[in-house]
Amino acid sequence: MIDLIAAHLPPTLWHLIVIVAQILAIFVPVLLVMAYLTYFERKVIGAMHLRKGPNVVGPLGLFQPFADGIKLFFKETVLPARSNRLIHLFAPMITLIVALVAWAVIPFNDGWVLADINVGVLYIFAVSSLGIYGIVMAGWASNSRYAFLGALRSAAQMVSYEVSIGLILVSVLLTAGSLNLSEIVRAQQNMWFVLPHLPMFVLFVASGLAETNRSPFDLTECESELVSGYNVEYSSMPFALFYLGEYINMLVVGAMTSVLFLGGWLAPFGWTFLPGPVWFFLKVTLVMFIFVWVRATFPRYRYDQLMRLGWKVFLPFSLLWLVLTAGTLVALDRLPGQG
Amino acid sequence: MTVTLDLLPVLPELFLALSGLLLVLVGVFRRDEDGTRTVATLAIMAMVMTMLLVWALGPDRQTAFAGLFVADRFAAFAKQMILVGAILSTAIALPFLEREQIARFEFPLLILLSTLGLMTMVSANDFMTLYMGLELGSLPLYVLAAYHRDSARSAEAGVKYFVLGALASGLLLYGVSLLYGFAGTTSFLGLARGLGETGGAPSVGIVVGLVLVVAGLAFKISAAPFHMWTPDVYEGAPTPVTAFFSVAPKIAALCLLTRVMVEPFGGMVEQWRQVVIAVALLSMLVGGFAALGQRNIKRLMAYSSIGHAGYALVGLAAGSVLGVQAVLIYLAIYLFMNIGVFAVILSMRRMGQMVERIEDLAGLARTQPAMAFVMAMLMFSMAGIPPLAGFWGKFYVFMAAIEAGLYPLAVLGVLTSVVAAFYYLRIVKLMYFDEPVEAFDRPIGPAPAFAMGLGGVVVLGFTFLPAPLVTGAKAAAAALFPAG
Amino acid sequence: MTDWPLLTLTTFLPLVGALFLLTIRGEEAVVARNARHVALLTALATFVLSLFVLARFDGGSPDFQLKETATWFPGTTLSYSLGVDGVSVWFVLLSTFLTPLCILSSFEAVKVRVKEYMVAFLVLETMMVGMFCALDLVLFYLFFEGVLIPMFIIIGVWGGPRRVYASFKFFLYTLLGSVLMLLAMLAMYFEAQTTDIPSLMAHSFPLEMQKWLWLAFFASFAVKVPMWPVHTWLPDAHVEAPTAGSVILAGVLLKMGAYGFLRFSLPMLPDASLFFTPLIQALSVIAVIYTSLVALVQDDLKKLIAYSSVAHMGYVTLGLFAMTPQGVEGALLQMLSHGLVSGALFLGVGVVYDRLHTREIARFGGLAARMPRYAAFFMLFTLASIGLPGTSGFVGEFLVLTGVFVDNRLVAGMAAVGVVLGAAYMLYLYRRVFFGRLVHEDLKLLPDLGAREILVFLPLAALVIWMGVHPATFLDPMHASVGKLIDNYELAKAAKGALAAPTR
Amino acid sequence: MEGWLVEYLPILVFFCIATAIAGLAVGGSWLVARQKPDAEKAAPYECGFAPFGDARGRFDVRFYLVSILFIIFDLEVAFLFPWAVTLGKIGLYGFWSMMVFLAVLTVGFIYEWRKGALEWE
Amino acid sequence: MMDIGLAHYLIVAAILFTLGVVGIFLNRKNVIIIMMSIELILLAVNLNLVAFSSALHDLVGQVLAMFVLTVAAAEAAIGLAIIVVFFRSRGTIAVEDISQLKG
Repeated sequence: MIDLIAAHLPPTLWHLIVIVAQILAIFVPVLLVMAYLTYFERKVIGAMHLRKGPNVVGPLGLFQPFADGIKLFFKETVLPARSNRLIHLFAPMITLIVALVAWAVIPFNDGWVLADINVGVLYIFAVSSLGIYGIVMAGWASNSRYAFLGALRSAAQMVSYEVSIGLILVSVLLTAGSLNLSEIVRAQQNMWFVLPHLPMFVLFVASGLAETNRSPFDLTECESELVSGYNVEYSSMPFALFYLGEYINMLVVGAMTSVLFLGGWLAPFGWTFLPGPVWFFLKVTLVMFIFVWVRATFPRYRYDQLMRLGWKVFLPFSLLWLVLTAGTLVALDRLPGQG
Repeated sequence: MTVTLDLLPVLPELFLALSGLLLVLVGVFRRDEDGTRTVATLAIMAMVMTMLLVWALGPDRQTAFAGLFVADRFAAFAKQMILVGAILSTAIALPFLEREQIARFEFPLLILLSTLGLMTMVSANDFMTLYMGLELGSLPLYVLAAYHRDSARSAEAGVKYFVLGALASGLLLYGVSLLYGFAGTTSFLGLARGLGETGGAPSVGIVVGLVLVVAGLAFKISAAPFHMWTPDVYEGAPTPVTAFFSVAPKIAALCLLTRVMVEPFGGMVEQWRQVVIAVALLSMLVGGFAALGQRNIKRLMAYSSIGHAGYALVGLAAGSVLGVQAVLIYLAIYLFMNIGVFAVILSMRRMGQMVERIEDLAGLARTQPAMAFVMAMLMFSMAGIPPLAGFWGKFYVFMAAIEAGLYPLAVLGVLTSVVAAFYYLRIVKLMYFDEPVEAFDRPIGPAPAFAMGLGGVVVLGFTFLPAPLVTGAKAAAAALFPAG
Repeated sequence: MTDWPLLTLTTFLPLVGALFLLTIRGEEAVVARNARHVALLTALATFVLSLFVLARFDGGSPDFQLKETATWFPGTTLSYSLGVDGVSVWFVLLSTFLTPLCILSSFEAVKVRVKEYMVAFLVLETMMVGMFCALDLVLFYLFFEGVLIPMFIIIGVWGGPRRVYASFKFFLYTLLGSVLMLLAMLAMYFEAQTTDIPSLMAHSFPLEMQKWLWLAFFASFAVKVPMWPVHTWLPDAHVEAPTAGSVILAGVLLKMGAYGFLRFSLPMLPDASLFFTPLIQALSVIAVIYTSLVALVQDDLKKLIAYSSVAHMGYVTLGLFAMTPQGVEGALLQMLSHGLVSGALFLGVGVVYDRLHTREIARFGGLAARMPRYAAFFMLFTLASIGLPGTSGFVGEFLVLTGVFVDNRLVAGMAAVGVVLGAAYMLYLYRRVFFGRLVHEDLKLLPDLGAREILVFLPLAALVIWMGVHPATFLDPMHASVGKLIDNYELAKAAKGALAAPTR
Repeated sequence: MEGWLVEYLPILVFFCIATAIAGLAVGGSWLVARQKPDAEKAAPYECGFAPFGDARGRFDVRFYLVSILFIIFDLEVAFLFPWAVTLGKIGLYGFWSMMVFLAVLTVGFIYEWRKGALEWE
Repeated sequence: MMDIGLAHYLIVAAILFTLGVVGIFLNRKNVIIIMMSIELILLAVNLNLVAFSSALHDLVGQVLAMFVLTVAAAEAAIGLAIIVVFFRSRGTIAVEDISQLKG
């Protein structure tokens, strides 16, 4: 049937249709997972706080995310006076778009990847940096002091941690010898990188928290000081898009952590009874659990502490680790792709 | 993959770079008051050592980094000039900075790093090296221009210099990209070979690229019509910075321009000569006429330096060994004259305040006769009056122009030099003919006094002992012309 | 003494003195006194040295003598080479002779910044002597232009009220002319591949090039001589310069231009010189007549003498370009004579200026009664200026007119008109200053010449008379050199004629 | 279209779809929900104060500092990426070149540290 | 689909370059815009270099592009710093206010 259709359509168009189908196959699960990530977060934190979390809408509160979404959809879109309307509306869209397109290169299984480009790491790195634009634009366009300050803080924080993320990535790349995410996963066939690069794993997750403005680094939206920061002037669907974008970004970080350190779709201990995508999903869930767990446990950092941690601890440490890695690999003659 | 480490030709640059890095650490870990002085002294020592290394490398042409970098006599000559300029301007800067209370150890470091870039630039054998050297030389200069953070004029100078400097690099780079595209290489030798094969009819892309490269470099040497930034930056930047600006980068860029014109584009003399002549003429005119109305001595020196760039370009326009030799001689003499003049300008302080109107020099011959005498000699020399050194610079460039048959250029050149002589004379007139105003603060300090003395000695003594410079410049110039 | 580099010593001795002066320090009055004496001694020593030059000079030979050569600018033919012939030796002497007189005369006149004044004067002397000795094109230019610096300072610092204007005008006019000459020199260098003056004299340049070169040289020398219409800097410079400055200006610097014509234009560019002779003659005649008329209406002593200089230099250029032995020798003698006479006249003006601080002719009158010695000297120099037989002026003017008459009668006739006019303005001047009634009260108290002033005037007067009575002393050593010059000139003319006839 | 660009086609399509979805969400909500702005509602939030002036005034220079530092270090990372994946091919020469580069960078880093550029206070 | 050849890249680069240059000279408002124009020029250069590099099958262009990138960043950093200094001393970064020094 599919072959039949394929045969009757111009090849380019068919190609496009396949792509769209693939995209939807990524898109829908990601959105779903994201929706339930919010639920998961509330439930887990609830459990840690010895309370129930959402439990009214649907069985066990399972429809809560949809209820939130629908509510937001029907709210009035408030456009603050003296704001720059176009940019004000574009900002959340950008946040969401870049969060989404990052998924284009994530391998869910061997060969299950939308665009198997040879510079996947760079792509992710680039796309995630673009997220800052959404935030800065939001803060600037709102023309509100809190939003502006929140956006600035957020931007500074994100760029600070982006540097150490970059250095951590390089350590991994040295060991993997490729920028292609699938290749990186395959390079972990014998040993997940979490073992040799354990400190980097910790740093990466911590930086990921900072990068996604998650607690304990959620200074951009700290409710007490900045009344939720750059998105203070947002309501309705634009706000929802920010929200979506942030959670999808969390998932991206989770996916990246799995791919870079936890062996992606690879099964641990040879437990291949579960298919690759499931392992992948479990690993992302694990990282998400850590995220939530951290949020429930740690107090918020002060901004100067945050910056000091980024520049004075993470950056030199990851740099040192990079040199050590490269030195060891060169000394032991174990570089990938040698000869 | 085997890569031979051919680092010997780069030794002076490596040494300087290493010293720079060490000095950063020295400066940053030394928190006491004397940090600036220590770092400046060490920086000067490092640069002196570099001069020795450049000298020790010997006269042979050697390349490094797979032909990207070349150390030959021409480069060595240019480097020595750059280093002398840097050393002297660092030395005369120190007392100024301390009195203005803007002494920070970054100042000598920035000069050192810029010098490193400029040295790399004159050793470029490829447009990549050229660009890297140019930028490494320029970036510290942008900072230096805005070095006096609390002065609005300095900040403005920084902005202007930065914007136009960056624009210039942009133009140059665009030209380089076109050259690369149409010639298929960025190497000077490769370009020369490629252009040699096409034989006299280069493609439009190459001509456009060449023009853009020339325009970019003309910015750096502050030649008209790309000189707009010069007066403002010279006036706004702190005086020691201006002193440095007026010598090292200018000399380096002119040497570089010479190399670029002669080495890769040696076969296109007819094409670029028109451009160089036009630029030289305009510079001489601007340098001559625009300076007439200036009242600020730093602005005056800016126009003067534009004019001098024009004269040096006259030598380049000849495109011969003699022409290149003339450029080098001109620059060497210009270096000492300018540093001397700036040493005088740096000594223009009255009751702790810097003064920079040219009227402030009035009657200097009465209050500080020695300084006035040196300044007068420097002014006559800049005007090109024999038997002072400045005359010989002009003599050589015009000699080259006449040899190449560029009679109209030479005639217009000497005529503008008469115009320029007027404003140099005006300073002599102020110092000698006018009634003295209040005397400048004393003491001057050993370094500026030394720089003045050196300027005076060179200006007066060159006529008596020209051989070392002339032969050195000739050998350096010959290094650019492999055949002859 | 024979193998000493005499010319180098003569040239640079004043410079050494100047350097020594720079080291003098102390009380201002003491410094001034010491500076005066050191400068005078140096200048006298130089004069003595130059007498040795004259003594060693062989008047019978037309060649350059006492030659000294040393390498200078490697890679070019530029060399440090000095030498004198029958023409230049006299100018060397004129310079070394006038300088001590100038210094002596400024003992009282210059009261401020004496040290600097003396330094400037000694440097000036080095430049002048060096220029007359130079046998290398560029070396010549070096000294020729180098004169500007000390002269600029002398006029500008110690000059009159409009000194700034005058000094700038002097400097820029002269510079403008000479930069073109520099280019011409460079062009000659590349054409002939040498900068050696004797070699260049032997080289024959293509005609078209000669014309351009000649014009470039003309630009410089005409300003320096000065020829009408580029003479306007001269009255200003003379009026504003201090007395000694005027003396040197009139006595030596003006000769530099004429010397240049003689050294470069005529021997090196004979064809072009021939071609442009009418131009020179026209300008000279205008200079002679026009400036004489202008001199008649002057009411400033110095200005009047300045204009008379322009007129006298007109004869010189006329004589030179007549290119006859009498003309050239007459021009040379006229230059020497004018150097002495105009120098003396300026010194004479300086005498009254020092006493009254004015140069307005109307402020004087009847001085003869009050200052007889002064009047006598002044009379002598006035007559010499007019060209009375028995004085130096007569010989020069007479020879020039004879020489020109051979060449071109019309020009000679018009030049003769100038002689009459010259007599008119000089005598008119003398009458206004020295005769008549002594009306101005302050004049009645004027002292006559002091011993020092007489010491200044006496040698000048002696020489003026010597030159007038026995010109052969001066003319004989010139014959050989001038003869060679004219021979070469005629040769070139003939060669060109021979060459031109068949081809063009 | 050249071959290697084909790999990026899905990304382009993905981008278009994501844009469409985001646009639809915002646009749909705008159409469906009741829009009734008033002056008070549209005023920027100021913790109970009436908003005054333009909120985009000057802000702390430290943010500039961070951005400048970021540019420098991010570029360093840009250099490290290609180096890291080809280290096996470029050998010791490549390794030591990068070490020199990192050493220079470290000197700069130490300078910043000592100069207090990394302090937020 | 349309074939995208070297000429297209060059034209785009030329347009960018022109925009940058024109932007510098026509902009009367803000220094930051000038900086952006400069970046635009460098972008054009890089586009040129990479396009040529690919067309010539020669890596030098890309290497140079890397260098340009680095230097552009350093330049931007320094430019920003200078503008901050200027702003602190003058309280404005409007282009027409950069006029204290005139000649």
